[in-house]
Amino acid sequence: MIDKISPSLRQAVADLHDGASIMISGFGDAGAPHELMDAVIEHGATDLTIISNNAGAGETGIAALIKANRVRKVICSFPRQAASHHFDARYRAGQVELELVPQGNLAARIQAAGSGLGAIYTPTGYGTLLAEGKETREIDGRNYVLEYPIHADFALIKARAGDRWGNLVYRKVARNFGPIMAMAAKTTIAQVAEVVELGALDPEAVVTPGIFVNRLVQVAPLSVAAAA
Amino acid sequence: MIDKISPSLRQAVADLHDGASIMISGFGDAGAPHELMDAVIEHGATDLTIISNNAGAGETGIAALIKANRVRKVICSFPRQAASHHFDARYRAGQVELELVPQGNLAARIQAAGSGLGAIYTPTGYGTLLAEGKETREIDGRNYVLEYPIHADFALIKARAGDRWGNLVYRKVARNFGPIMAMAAKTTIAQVAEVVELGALDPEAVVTPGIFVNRLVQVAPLSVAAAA
Amino acid sequence: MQRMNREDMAARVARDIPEGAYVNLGIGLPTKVANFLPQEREIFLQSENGLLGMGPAPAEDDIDWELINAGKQPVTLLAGGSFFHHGDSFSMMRGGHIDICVLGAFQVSVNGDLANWHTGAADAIPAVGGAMDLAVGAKQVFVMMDLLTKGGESKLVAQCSYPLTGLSCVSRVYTDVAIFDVGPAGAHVIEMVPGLTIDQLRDMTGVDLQLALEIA
Amino acid sequence: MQRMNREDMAARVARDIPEGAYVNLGIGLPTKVANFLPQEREIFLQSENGLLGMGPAPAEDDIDWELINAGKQPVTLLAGGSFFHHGDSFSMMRGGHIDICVLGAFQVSVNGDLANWHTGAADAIPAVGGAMDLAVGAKQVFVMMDLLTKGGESKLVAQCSYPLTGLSCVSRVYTDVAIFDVGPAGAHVIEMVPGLTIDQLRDMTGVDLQLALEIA
Repeated sequence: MIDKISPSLRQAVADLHDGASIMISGFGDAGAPHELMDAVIEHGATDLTIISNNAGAGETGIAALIKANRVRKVICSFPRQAASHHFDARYRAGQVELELVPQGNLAARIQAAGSGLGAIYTPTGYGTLLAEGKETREIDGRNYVLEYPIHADFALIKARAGDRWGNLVYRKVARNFGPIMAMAAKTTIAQVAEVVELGALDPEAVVTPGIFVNRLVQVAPLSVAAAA
Repeated sequence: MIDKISPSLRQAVADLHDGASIMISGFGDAGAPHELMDAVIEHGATDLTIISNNAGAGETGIAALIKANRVRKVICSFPRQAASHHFDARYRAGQVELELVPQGNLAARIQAAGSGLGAIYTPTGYGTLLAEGKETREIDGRNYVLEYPIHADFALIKARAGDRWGNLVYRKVARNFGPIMAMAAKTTIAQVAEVVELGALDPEAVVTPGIFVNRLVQVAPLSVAAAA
Repeated sequence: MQRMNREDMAARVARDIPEGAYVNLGIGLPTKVANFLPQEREIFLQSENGLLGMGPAPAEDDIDWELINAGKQPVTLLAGGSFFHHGDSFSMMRGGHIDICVLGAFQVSVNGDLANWHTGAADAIPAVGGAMDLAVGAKQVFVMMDLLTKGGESKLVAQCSYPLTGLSCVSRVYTDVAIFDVGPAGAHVIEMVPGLTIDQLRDMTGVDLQLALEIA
Repeated sequence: MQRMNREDMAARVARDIPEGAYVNLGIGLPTKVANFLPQEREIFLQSENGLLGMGPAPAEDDIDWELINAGKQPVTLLAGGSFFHHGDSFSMMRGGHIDICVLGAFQVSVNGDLANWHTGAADAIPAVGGAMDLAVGAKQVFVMMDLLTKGGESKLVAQCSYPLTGLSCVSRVYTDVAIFDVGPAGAHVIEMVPGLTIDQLRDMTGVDLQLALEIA
């Protein structure tokens, strides 16, 4: 019998390794897998590349990873935030590398990885600093930049509910990067607020089929309340 | 008030024009919008380019369009079927042009159109007849073929239920090409078995958001039974 | 000359959004446009973090931090709204499915180049978010900004000096004193606040301006 | 020498599919493999027309023509199964998420090239379906075929003469008389039916064959 449910956060992230690339879902706090990130800190893996929309804020999550000096590089669209002081300090000190990617290109490159494309021509960023040095091409009168897929060793995502096969559904805009990151990582680990029986999720409404999920771990649905 | 519900099949397809490119959903009969295709025949538009997985079978749907000599070109993955005699005859007579596309490249090229990419590098078809004359590139030790988006003037698709804003849900494997074609056509017309009140569809389970749908028309859900 | 305040500007932009339009309102000033959309028009607001059919801010008790807009403010979902992932969300944008996007700007050039993500300051930490995707994807990009900086320099320019967000992507610029169409044919003034003349506007901006036919 | 019949071949392939594998079974002979998957193993069958967690054929009364496999035969969905669109379905394939794909073939070369979509006949109407995507996408591609054509020619070849479906994509070939690993190191025989010798097999195929270490 296949049971992808991990008994603990600790076991869920046990095979992380130094130097790993890790996708982390979330847009602001919505969809951010805080408990999994806490487990990463406890695990101790370092020299990480973090792929996420933001570079952390406040004292938790990606910010805590950066503060603990575990992060070598951040690939994101929006590092600068009101409380991104941990990123800001490490970045200015040259201790964290930044690859800035327009948000839609970040999504498209993650999708390209998940769907096995070798590269894509995207119009976003053409003629800007963020396309400097990149190959471009005019296609049907419009200009495009050649962008490559972003793969990762791990994806840490947050979903509302899941079953032992790894099927997931999300909650409102906490969905954001979860489904596409699940497809792009070698190992996808989801924290869910609820584990349900096989068959309890409507097969028409499953957002992430279990094929894209390696492990689930249940955490109490506190993070939203805590964020509020 | 925005109401995308058309009062009749006839009105739903009234703005078709000669020379139009039309995406048609369906994998076999599942998801094939037969009533909309009947309306196209009644409408009279000709010189059409049909983009679909198959090239029709039996005497209805795409086969009927081909029989009525309305089709100039078919872009599909699998024209040859047990009862594809209308396509076969016209193709052998040189009266219908065929662009054969591997099924996954067909999907990916339709998705590229819907999401505004200029081109994609796909591994499928590399080194085969279907990539002859196409640009290729080695990326990270793997070989890819450059493929361009497939756009269309119209998409005719079939869904289970929809609302006046155009939100759609599908039924089982009748989903197939519907959601991605809806995104890739200038005008998307959906036949639905049921029109529901705004808000009746679970916002977490909407498969095609209304932004991708221009018109809906309700048809009695007979086609599945008829196919059986 | 009576400059428009931010509410007036938002109301003015709202007037130009037709029923049935799919609209993305950028962070900051553009977000205010939502407050002025006429009740009798159905207009679909998209937020790039994954919702379509965005409604007004919730009551304090109904705040849900998993129902926020791109500016991370709590919002609501209208009946008929839907949620989707970031891939689909930016396909809506990049694929040309959004009719109108309203953005703020540091500078817009007369041919429609947009600079709104980076001041170019050497020590600035760059952050782009969805700005470049919004600029390049929407069928029409409207910009809302004061015409002049606090230092009195025109933000409508012959050529942007700040790093670009997108090339030739803006179609209309709403400012506190005038509205301009911009693009390949240059900048055309389509409205001015009472008491302002085209010559004064030329002096303020220092760029080549035509009066649009409608008001010439 | 006792040739395996089609059921034996399907059962033999089924033995090699481990618990938890995500598997796509091609149209025709490979579809039979489903009937021999051990009940005690949970194995996930994907069908490229949009379902994962495919179950056995339904009772006559339960046939639903909107619940079919890629061969257009009625199937069922297991508890825990799901539906998705063609884009996601082929992303599963092309993105390397399918562990094993089992396909039929006209020819397989010793280095793993596959020809299974086109006979090359001048008057044939070409049809490819998902064959090329399956060939290139799955982590492992298994081929099931009789070793010889009706005319007695080997379908395991030094080089395919039929138009290719994919290059160097097949890892294992199950035939009615032997099983081969194929790839960059050439063809290795890993099993033969009782009574068959490697020399006879070399005669039948005319290609360079090694005995795999396990049976050498």
